[in-house]
Amino acid sequence: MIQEPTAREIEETKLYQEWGLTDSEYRLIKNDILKRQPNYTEAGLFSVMWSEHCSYKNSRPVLSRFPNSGPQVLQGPGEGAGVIDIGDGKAVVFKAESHNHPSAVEPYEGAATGVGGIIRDIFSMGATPIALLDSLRFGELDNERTKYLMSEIVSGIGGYGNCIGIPTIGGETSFDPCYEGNPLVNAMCVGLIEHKNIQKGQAKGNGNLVIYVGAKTGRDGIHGATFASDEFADDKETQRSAVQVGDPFMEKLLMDACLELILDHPDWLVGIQDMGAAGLVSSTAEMASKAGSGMVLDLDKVPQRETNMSAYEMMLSESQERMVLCIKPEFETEVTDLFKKYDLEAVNIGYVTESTDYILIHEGKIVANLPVDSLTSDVPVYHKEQKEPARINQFKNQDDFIPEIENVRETWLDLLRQPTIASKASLYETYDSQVKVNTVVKPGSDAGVIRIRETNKALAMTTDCNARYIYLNPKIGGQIAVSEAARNIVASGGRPLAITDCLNYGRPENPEVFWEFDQSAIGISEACELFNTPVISGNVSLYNEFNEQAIYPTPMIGMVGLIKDVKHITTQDFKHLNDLLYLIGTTYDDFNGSEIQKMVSGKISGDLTHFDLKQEKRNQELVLEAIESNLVESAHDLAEGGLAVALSESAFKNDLGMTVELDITDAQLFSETQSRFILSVNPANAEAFEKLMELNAQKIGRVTATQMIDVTTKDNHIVIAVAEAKHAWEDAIPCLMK
Amino acid sequence: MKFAVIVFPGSNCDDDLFYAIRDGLHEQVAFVSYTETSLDGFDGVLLPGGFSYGDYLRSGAIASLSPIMNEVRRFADEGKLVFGTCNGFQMLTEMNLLPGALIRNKKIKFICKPVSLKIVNNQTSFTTDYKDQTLIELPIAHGEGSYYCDDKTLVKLKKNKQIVFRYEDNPNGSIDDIAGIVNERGNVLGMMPHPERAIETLLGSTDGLDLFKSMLTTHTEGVR
Amino acid sequence: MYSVKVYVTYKESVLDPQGQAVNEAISRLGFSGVSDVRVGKYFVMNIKATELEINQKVDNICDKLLANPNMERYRYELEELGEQV
Amino acid sequence: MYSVKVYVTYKESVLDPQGQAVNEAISRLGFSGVSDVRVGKYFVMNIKATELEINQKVDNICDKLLANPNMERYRYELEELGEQV
Ligand SMILES: Nc1ncnc2c1ncn2[C@@H]1O[C@H](COP(=O)(O)OP(=O)(O)O)[C@@H](O)[C@H]1O
Ligand SMILES: [Mg+2]
Repeated sequence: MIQEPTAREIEETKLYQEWGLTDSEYRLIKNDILKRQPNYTEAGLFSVMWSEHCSYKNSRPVLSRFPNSGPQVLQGPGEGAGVIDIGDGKAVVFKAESHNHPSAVEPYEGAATGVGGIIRDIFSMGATPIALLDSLRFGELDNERTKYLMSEIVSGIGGYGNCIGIPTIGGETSFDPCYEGNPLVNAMCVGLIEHKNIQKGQAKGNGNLVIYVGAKTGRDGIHGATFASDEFADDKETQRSAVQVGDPFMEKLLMDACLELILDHPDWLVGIQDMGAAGLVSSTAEMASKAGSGMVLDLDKVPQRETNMSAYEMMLSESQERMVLCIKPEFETEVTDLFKKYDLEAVNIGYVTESTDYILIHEGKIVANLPVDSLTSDVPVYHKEQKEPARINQFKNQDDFIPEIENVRETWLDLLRQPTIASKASLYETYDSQVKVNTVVKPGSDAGVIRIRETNKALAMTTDCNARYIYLNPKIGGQIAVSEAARNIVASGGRPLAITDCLNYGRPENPEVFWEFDQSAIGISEACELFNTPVISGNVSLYNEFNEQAIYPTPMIGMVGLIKDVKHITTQDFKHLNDLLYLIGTTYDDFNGSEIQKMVSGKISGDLTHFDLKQEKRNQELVLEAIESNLVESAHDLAEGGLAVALSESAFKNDLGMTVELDITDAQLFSETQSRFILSVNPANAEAFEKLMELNAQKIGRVTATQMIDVTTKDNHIVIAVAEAKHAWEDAIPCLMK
Repeated sequence: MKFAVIVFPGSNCDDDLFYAIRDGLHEQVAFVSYTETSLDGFDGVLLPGGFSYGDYLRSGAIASLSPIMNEVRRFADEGKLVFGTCNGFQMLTEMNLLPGALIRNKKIKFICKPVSLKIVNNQTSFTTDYKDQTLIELPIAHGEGSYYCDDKTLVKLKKNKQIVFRYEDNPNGSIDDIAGIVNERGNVLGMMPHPERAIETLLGSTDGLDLFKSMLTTHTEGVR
Repeated sequence: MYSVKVYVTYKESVLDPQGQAVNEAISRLGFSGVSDVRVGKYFVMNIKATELEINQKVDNICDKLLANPNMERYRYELEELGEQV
Repeated sequence: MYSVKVYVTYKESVLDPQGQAVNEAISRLGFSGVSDVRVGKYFVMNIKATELEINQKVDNICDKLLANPNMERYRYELEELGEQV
C-alpha cells in the first residue's frame, strides 16, 4: 500500500499546489473552514471540488449575466438539467456538456463517455431521453492526426448513442486550424418528462439512505493523479489514472432501472443524481448541500473494481455509468430488488444526517470530516482580469473584406467543397437517427425534429455557433450564435423555447481570453432576452489551448423549440415544381469572418457589421407566422456560404432545380449577412404569403424540373447542374478522409 | 392475432415493433422478457433490433442463449411465425434457425439510412401483401449487417427461394445482395432493414407495413 | 486452475473487412511489406478444472459461445496455475 | 518474411465491459469455475523484413496503430517463413 503524505507534509511540501489549490485557497481551508490542516483525503476533496470544472469559480460572474427564469422555466440551472414547460402536463429537459480534453487524448472513449454523461444528466431528472445532438470542431482535414481524431470521435458518439438506443438527430461540424491540437466535442441530450415526475438531486431527511448504483468504481480518470511523483509510487502502473471506458450497455440498464424507480415508485425515492466529474464526492456533497443536510459514507461498502483503493481514489474516481440515490430506509430491499432485476448492484453506502457535516469512513476510521457547504457553495469566486485583445481594434479599423470573384461558377463549387460547408452525411449516417420511431426530421435539414406521442406537437432542436464571428467580435458574435440557432428552429416550424450551452474558451488567466468570454456572454444574454429563450443549463470548458494558442472562443448554443402542430414541420428541401422562391432579409457585403474569406485568403479578419437583433427577430417572426399559416413548402436559413450554399442545399434532396434572378453582385452570392431565409411557396398561396410578409419577402425565382441551378446576378448568368454541385458537396469530406 | 415482442437486456427497437403492431397493424401485442419460458397464447414472435448485451462478443450471440429462446425454437419448430429484424436477425443466425452469419459491414462503419430493396419472393408468409419484384424503401441501421454464408448454403438458399429481400445498392457487402432470408419451411424470417420504422407517413415511409399485414394474412388464412 | 487463452479468427473463406482496413492503415502510416492482415479475437480467462476435464470444458465453451462455427475457427493454449481453491 | 501474431489486451486497470458480459454468459450456460475473462484483439499478418529490422518494425506498428498505449498493452510472436520475395 502507498503511504499517504500526512497533513503536515501536504502543507510543508505544498503538495496541494500540484492538485490545483492556491496558497490562499489552502489558507482559507486551513484557517477559516477546518481550523486545522486538511488531511490527504480532505485536501483531495477540496482540490477537486474547488476546481473550475466543478465549482465554476472563475466563470460564475460571467454566467450570472444569463437570463434564466420565466414562467415556462420549471427548473433552471443548478440541477442535472433544465426543464421547460411545453403544455399538456409535459416538459422538455435538456443540457449540453463538453468532453474536449478526454477526447483529445482518447478520442473514441472520450467522445463516448461524453455522450454517456449527458444522458445520465437527463434521466437523473426523471426524464426519458428522446434525442442527442453533437457539436464538433476540428483542425483542417489535411493531416492524419485530425482525420484519426474525427473518425474516432464520430465513432465514439455513434457507438454510445446507437447502442443505448437514443437517436442522434443533429449537430454541427466545422473546421479551423485553431482546433487542431484541441478539438471540441460537445454533446447535448434532450428528454421528455411529465411535470409530476421531475426529480431533484437532493439528500434530505435524517436517516434516509445513500444508495450507490451502477458500475463498480475503478481508478478511472482520477483528478490530475499528479502525486505519481516517485517517492509515493511503488507501482507506477496502478498510480496512473486510467482512461475511462464507456459501457453503453450498462447505462441502458441503469437508465431503464432508474426510470422505473422514478416513474413507478416515487414514494421510495427522495433524490437522485448522476456521478459526473469528480464522481462520488461531487454527487453526494451536492445532494447533501442542496438539502441542507449532512452525510456519512462508509467507503468500504463502495463497489470496487480494483484492489487497495484509497479513500481519495474512490471519492475522485470518474468511473462511468454510476448514480447516487437517496431513499427511504424502509424501502431498501425493494430498491435493491428492482435493480437486481436489471442485473445491477444497488448498495447502501451511507445515510443522511441532520448536521451539515460530510463524514467519510474508510477501514473503520474517519478519513474526512468537513462542513458539506465548504465543498460546494462556499467556494471562493474570482473576478478575473479582462483585456480587449489588440486584434479587435485592428479588425474595427481595417477595410471590409470584399472578395474578387473571377469565376463565379468555380467559386460556387469550391465553396460547396469546403469541409465546414460540405455535406456531413458521411458522419451523421453513422448515427442511428431513427431508433424509437419518433424522428420526423433527421440530420440534413436546419433542425432535427422529434414528434411527441399522444399530442400533435413536436420538438425542433439544433446546436449552433459560428466561432469565427465570435473571434472577430465576441459580443455581436454571441448574439449571432443565439440568432442562428433560433433561425434554424424557426425554419423548421418551431418557436424557440430556451437554450443550453457549452462555453468553450482558452485559459481564464489570460485577460484577453476572459474578455472574449465575458463579451460573448453579454451578446448571448442580449439575444436570449430578446428571443425570450432563457439559458436553462449549460457547461463551461476552459483551458482549451494547444501550444499556448487558444481556440476561437466557441460558445456552442443548443436550442429547443416547440412545434405546435406536426403539420407545421418544415424542411429545407424544395418540394414541388413551380413553387415560388422568396428571399427574406437584405443582402449586404458581409464577408468578414465568412467562409469565402477563409477560402480565398486563408484566414479571417475584420469586424461584424449590419447585424441587427431586432431585424433578426422581426424576420423570424414573419417566417414562423407564414409557416404556421400553412403558406410555406420549404424554409432554409442562410448561414455559412450565404445564398449560393443555401440555394444549392435546398435543391439536393429532391434533385429539383431553380431559376433565380437577383439584384446583387456575384460576390454577394457568398455574403453571410444574417437574418435571411429562403422560402418556397406554392403559387396558389403566393398572394396570401406576399400580403402577410408585406415588403419583407422578395420574390427571386421558382423551382424547376431542369435539375439546373440557374442564377442571374447583376454581373453574370450562372448555370450549374444540380448533380455537379451535389457531387462537389457530398464527396468533399469522404475524399479528404481517404 | 397476438404478437410477442421479446425484450432482451440492451434491446432498443422493442418499442418500434410494439408501435408497428399496435398502431400500424391494429393487432394485439405484448412485451415478453428474455427470462420467460413460455409463449403460450401468442401467434407470432418478433425479435427486435438493438444491441442486446451491448453487441459484446458477437451481435446476438449472448441473447440467443436466453431462457426464452428455447421456447422461440419450439415455436418455430411448430411452424409458427417468427420474425427478426437487425439484431433479431443476428440472433436467428446465431441460433441456427436461419443459415449463415452477419459480419461487420464492408466499410466497417455503422450505417443508418433508407435503402431500396427488391421483393424477390412474394410467396412467403411475410411478403404476400407485396407485389413480386417491386421496390420498397426501408431504413437500415447497423454496423454488423453483411450477410455471409458458404457457397453450398447460398446455392441452397437460391434453390429453395429462401432469399426474400435484396438490396438494390448493396450498402454493407452482403453476399448476393441479400437483405433478408426465410428458413426452408418458410415460417422464420430474418432481415437487416427495419420495416417497423416504415409504418407512418409522418416519419417518411409506410413500405414496412405490408410485411406485418402479410403475417396477419398468413395467420388468418393459414400458413402456406 | 488453468489460465486459458483462446484465439478466434474468421475462416479463410470469410472476407475480413477489419483486417483489410488495418492493412490499409498500416500502409498509409508508411510501413511497407505488410500483407494478409486478419483481425481476430483473443480471450484470456481462468478456469478451475482437472487435467482430465479441461480440454473438453474449453472446447465446449468455445463451441457454444466464443466462436461461431458458421464463420469462425478457434484454437487455445492452456497454462496450469498453482492450485487455488 | 515473417508471420506475425499480435495480441492486444486492455491494461488491468481499464474496465473491460465485454469481458464481464462474456464471463456472465459463460456462467449462465452452466460452466462453473470460470473467472477473470478479458477480451482482447488478435492480429495475424505477414511482414517482409530482415531479422535485424523485424522487432522494431512490429513494435512501431503496434505502438502507432494496433494498440492504444493509453489503455492497452500488447505482445507478439514471430515466425520466420521461407524467403518469398
Ligand atoms: N456532427 C454532426 N452530428 C449530427 N448531425 C450533424 C453533424 N454535423 C452536421 N450535422 C447535420 O448536418 C446538417 C447541416 O449542418 P449545418 O450546416 O451546421 O446546418 P445549419 O447551418 O443549418 O446549422 C444539419 O442537419 C446538421 O444537423
Ligand atoms: Mg441552417
